[in-house]
Order: sequence, then structure tokens, then C-alpha cells
Amino acid sequence: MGTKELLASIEAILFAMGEAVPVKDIAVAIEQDEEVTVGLCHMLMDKYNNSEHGIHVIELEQSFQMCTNQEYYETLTKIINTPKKHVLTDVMLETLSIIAYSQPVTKAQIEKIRGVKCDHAVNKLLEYNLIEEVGRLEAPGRPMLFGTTEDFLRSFGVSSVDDLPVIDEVKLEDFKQEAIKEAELEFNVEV
Amino acid sequence: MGTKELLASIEAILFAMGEAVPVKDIAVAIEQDEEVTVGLCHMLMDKYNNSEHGIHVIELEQSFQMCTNQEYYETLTKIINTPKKHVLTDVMLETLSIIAYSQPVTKAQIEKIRGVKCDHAVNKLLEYNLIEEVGRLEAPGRPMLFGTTEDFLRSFGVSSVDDLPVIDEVKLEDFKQEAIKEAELEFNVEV
Amino acid sequence: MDLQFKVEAFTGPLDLLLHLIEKNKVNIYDIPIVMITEQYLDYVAKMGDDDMDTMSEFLVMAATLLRIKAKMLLPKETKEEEEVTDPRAELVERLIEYKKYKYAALELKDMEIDAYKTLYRKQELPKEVVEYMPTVDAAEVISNTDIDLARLNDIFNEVMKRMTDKVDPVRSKFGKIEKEKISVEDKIIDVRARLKGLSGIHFRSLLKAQASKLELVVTFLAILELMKSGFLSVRQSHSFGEIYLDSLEG
Repeated sequence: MGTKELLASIEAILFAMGEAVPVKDIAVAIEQDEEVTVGLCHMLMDKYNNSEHGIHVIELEQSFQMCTNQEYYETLTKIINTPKKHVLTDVMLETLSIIAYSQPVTKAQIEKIRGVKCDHAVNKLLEYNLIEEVGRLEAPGRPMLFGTTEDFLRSFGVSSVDDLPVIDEVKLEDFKQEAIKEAELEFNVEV
Repeated sequence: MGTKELLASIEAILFAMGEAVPVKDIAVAIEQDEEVTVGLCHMLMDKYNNSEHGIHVIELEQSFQMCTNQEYYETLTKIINTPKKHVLTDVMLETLSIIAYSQPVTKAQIEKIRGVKCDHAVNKLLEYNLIEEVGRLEAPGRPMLFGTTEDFLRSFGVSSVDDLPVIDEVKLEDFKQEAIKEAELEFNVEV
Repeated sequence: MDLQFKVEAFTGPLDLLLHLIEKNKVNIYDIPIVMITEQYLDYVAKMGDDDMDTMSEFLVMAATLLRIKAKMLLPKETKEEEEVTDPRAELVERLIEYKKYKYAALELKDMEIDAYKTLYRKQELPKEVVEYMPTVDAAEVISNTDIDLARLNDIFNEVMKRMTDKVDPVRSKFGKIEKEKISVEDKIIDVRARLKGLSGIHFRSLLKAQASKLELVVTFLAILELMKSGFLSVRQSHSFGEIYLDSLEG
């Protein structure tokens, strides 16, 4: 085999093996001594290790390995993170509204208001960059405090959380009255 | 990104992914349209698919994949445990050729051509992932339709089922002559 | 001629038939049906019957051959204009069709030998790529929904309403949480306090003051208990008429 074929052989070996391949194993496969083999591997490195290649060849102790050129990691992240649909579920919206109006707030506080766990919703909102950690509560366990992000405000076209529509106490009182009326109605029907 | 960088990106993608990567996924990752992407992949094929490379790039329907150059198989066997080969019997090959050339096709249609039941062969081919269920025929009993898989293309070294060798009458005649000769030989031995 | 065949040597009756046609160097479009049928039957007779399934397929073909043979030997009763179809035509068509795939199978076999020499690689993504979390554009997430500030406000109001309902003193009596707190003893004290010194109290008005089904039931039990203990009496002027409660306590 000529140099070209030997280089191609090493290329095939490193590609198919994936992991780091000891020089002595390569030498046996291409039927050359180790010194020649190392020389050939270095030639292959010269050929591959430039920005025109998405594949690089690296030397590790007495081994060689093929790997991805770091310059192209970003492209790779795009292929494994195919754009997902970012959906806001009702639970996420509720959690977001509580955080928006009660910030800074802990998970436990959100759960007290909603009556159910909210870990998943909080994690998703963090991932969506709508909320962020804004500190820790000075209380046992120092729980994390969450608040909305600047991106959140921008998305709604407001510059500060103070610009969020006010929740009026009158409305809350209305709810209470409504609840009482409902209870009475229910009672009349039953008797 | 210039062409060189785009080619390097595709190189990185195909190398890292290992499996066949759909053109549409590559297109998204390199932020080019599919047509341009196919063109770039073909350029990469031109660059790699010669005896100076141990790595080749193959096209499989709407996907591209990196693999080793067949020429270096012997060298590779010295260092790698080559994957176990599925033994395909004549019955399985006949069944497979009917599916490959007539897909999508039902078991009943295969049996009509071969004049024998083919359940065993079909099950084995399914097990070997050479064929798969591709739908159901709109007919009484809604029988399953079979077609070949991507593994089939790889196992027989074709890019698409359209690239399967054409069975023309001339070839059939050649085949006949060959068979006659074989038969004569066989006959002479047998008598 | 002593032909030694193995069953597995042929993939099926069509395969055997093709073999016989080619061995005898006869034209597939003009099969000497008598000879071929004879040889075919000869072969089938030598077949072991250990594989009944395969055997039956071979016998079906034998029957077909015999039928064709019979048709060809029979004098042709045809009207002059009518074109005679060769009894062998259908079989020939099947043989040609089958032969096509048998040939393709041989091609595939060759192709597989070469293709097998190609090796692939397992997916190996760099750690940094696998662990990478894409940053999500918050504005895009929001714009994908029909949510605006007013909606967010409404949602918060709804959440608060639900919470208020839960802690509301009246509403809470409908809930499951405080069920256990209503005891007959408490109700007895309650009813006695309300009725003490009064007579002609509407039974209905007493029940009306109760907020939940559970309280209704407990109040009823309390009244029964108070009657039994002689603290109050119950009267009704006629069936389905108003029920009055009279306290027997001063």
C-alpha cells in the first residue's frame, strides 16, 4: 500500500472505531511498524486539523482518535435540539401570573396558592426564560425566590412589574360574596 | 458561512451523528434550504468518495450518512469485530426481491408470485429490519403492506429503491443462458 | 434417469418448474407439458413428506399441470372466429413473473456481499453538545399564545378566587377539610341555644341555617336526640304540613 492508501486505512480505522485507538493496534492493522504509523497519523492530523474540516484527529498518549471540530459544536447543537414548540399550558400560565403579581415568591408559596405542586411549571418557565431566580428567602432551608425576567416584561410591552394591571381588593370581595350566594342557592335547592 | 465552512459543518454533523441524517435536519442546522443542502452533500460525496479516503459519504433516500470505504474492509477486519451478518436464505432473498421491486406489497401478493407461503420469510425479514410495515391495503381484511427499510438500502449498497438493478428482458435472457449452462453442468454431474 | 433432489433445493413449485424447463432446454413459451408434468410428478413423488406445508404447495402445482395437460389433450371444440387461448398461458405468465424476481434475488445476493464491507459508526456527540440547553426567546413563547396583560391579570384573579373560595369560612364548610369538626354534641348545644324558651319554631328555618349536607344531617340527629332527652317536642298539624319545634326548656 502506498502512503495514500495507508492514510485512508487509518482514516477508516479511526472513523469506525470511534474511541481512541492505540498506535500499536493501528500498526498491526496496516502492517507497518509503530514509528511509521505515528508518522502517518501525524500526516492525517495535518490533513484534518484545520477549519475546513468538521472532523479532527487528536493524539492522546499512545493513541489517536477522531472527533468533531469544536468550531462546529454550535451547528451540532442545532441538529439535536430541533426547534421545539414552546407551549404555555394553563398550569404554567397560572404559575406565571402568581409569580408576576407576588414576586419575589418561593415555590412553596406558589404551591400554597395553587394547592398543587408546581415544580414542572416552574422549571419550564425558567427554561422559557420568563422567570428567573432573584434571591433566597431568609428562612429555614433558604428557599429560592422567583421573579419575572426583563424578557417577560418586554414580551408584554411593560417596563416594570409595577405596570402590571392592578388586582383590586373590591374584586376579591366580590368573589367572596359570590361564593356565599352560591352556597345559599345550593342550600335552597337541596331542602 | 462560506461553502468551505458549510461543507465542514455537514462533515461534523454526519461524523457525530453516525446514523443517516435526513436532509431537512441538516438544512435546519446549517441554515440553508434543502436544495442547497443536497448540493452541498453531493459536493462532500465528491470530495470523499474516492480511494484516497477511508471514509465515504452515502445517500439513502432523503438522508446522508458517513461510512467506511469498502476497499479498506480487509484492513478493518484486522482491528474491528465486524458486525454479525444475517444469513439470508434463497427463500428470504426471493421474498425480499419481490418486496423491494413491488413495494408496497401484501403477503398474499408475494405468495401469489412465489406459489408458496411466505410467513416465515416475511417474519425473518422483519426481524432483520430489512422490511417494515408501511401501511394497510384498502381492501377486505385491510392486509398489511410491506416495504423495504433504510437498513435494506445500506445492506445492499443502494441509495434508493429506484437504484435497484433493472430486470430487463435481455438480462433475463442472459440469466436463462447462464441457468441452462449451470443446469447442464449439474445434469452432467448428476447423471 | 435417477434424479436426486432435496426438498430445500427449490424454494417452491415455480422454482422447480423453472429448473425443469431450463434443464430440458425447452422454450418457456412452448412448454412440452406432458414431459414436464411427468418429471415434475416424478420429483414430487420423491419428496419426503416431512414438510407437509411445502408438500401441499407442490401438489397444488401438480394439479395445475395435470389440468393443463388434460386441456391440451382434449380435442379443441371452438367456434371458428373465437381465438383459442393456450391452456399454458397463465402458467407461462406466472413463470416469467417469478423468474424476474428470482433473478433479482440473485442480484441482491451479489450486492449484499459488497455492501457488507461497509462499516458504520455509532452516534458519538461531544459532551458539550449533548448538555447544551438552547436559550428560549421569551417574547416568542409569549407571542405563540394569545396571552396579553389583561389575560394574565384574569388568570391571576381566577387563581386568587379559587384560593379565596378555599379559605372562605362559609365556602369551606362545603369542603372536605372541616367535615370532622361538626359533631352531634356541638349541634345539640347549638340547637338548644337557638330554641331555648321559644315555641313554634319552623323546622325548615332551622335547617335553612345549615350550610352543608353534613350539617343538615347532624342537625337532624341533634333534634332527634333533644326529643329523646325531653328538651323539645315536635308537632305537625297535618301530613306534609309545616313542622314546628317547641322548646321544653324554660
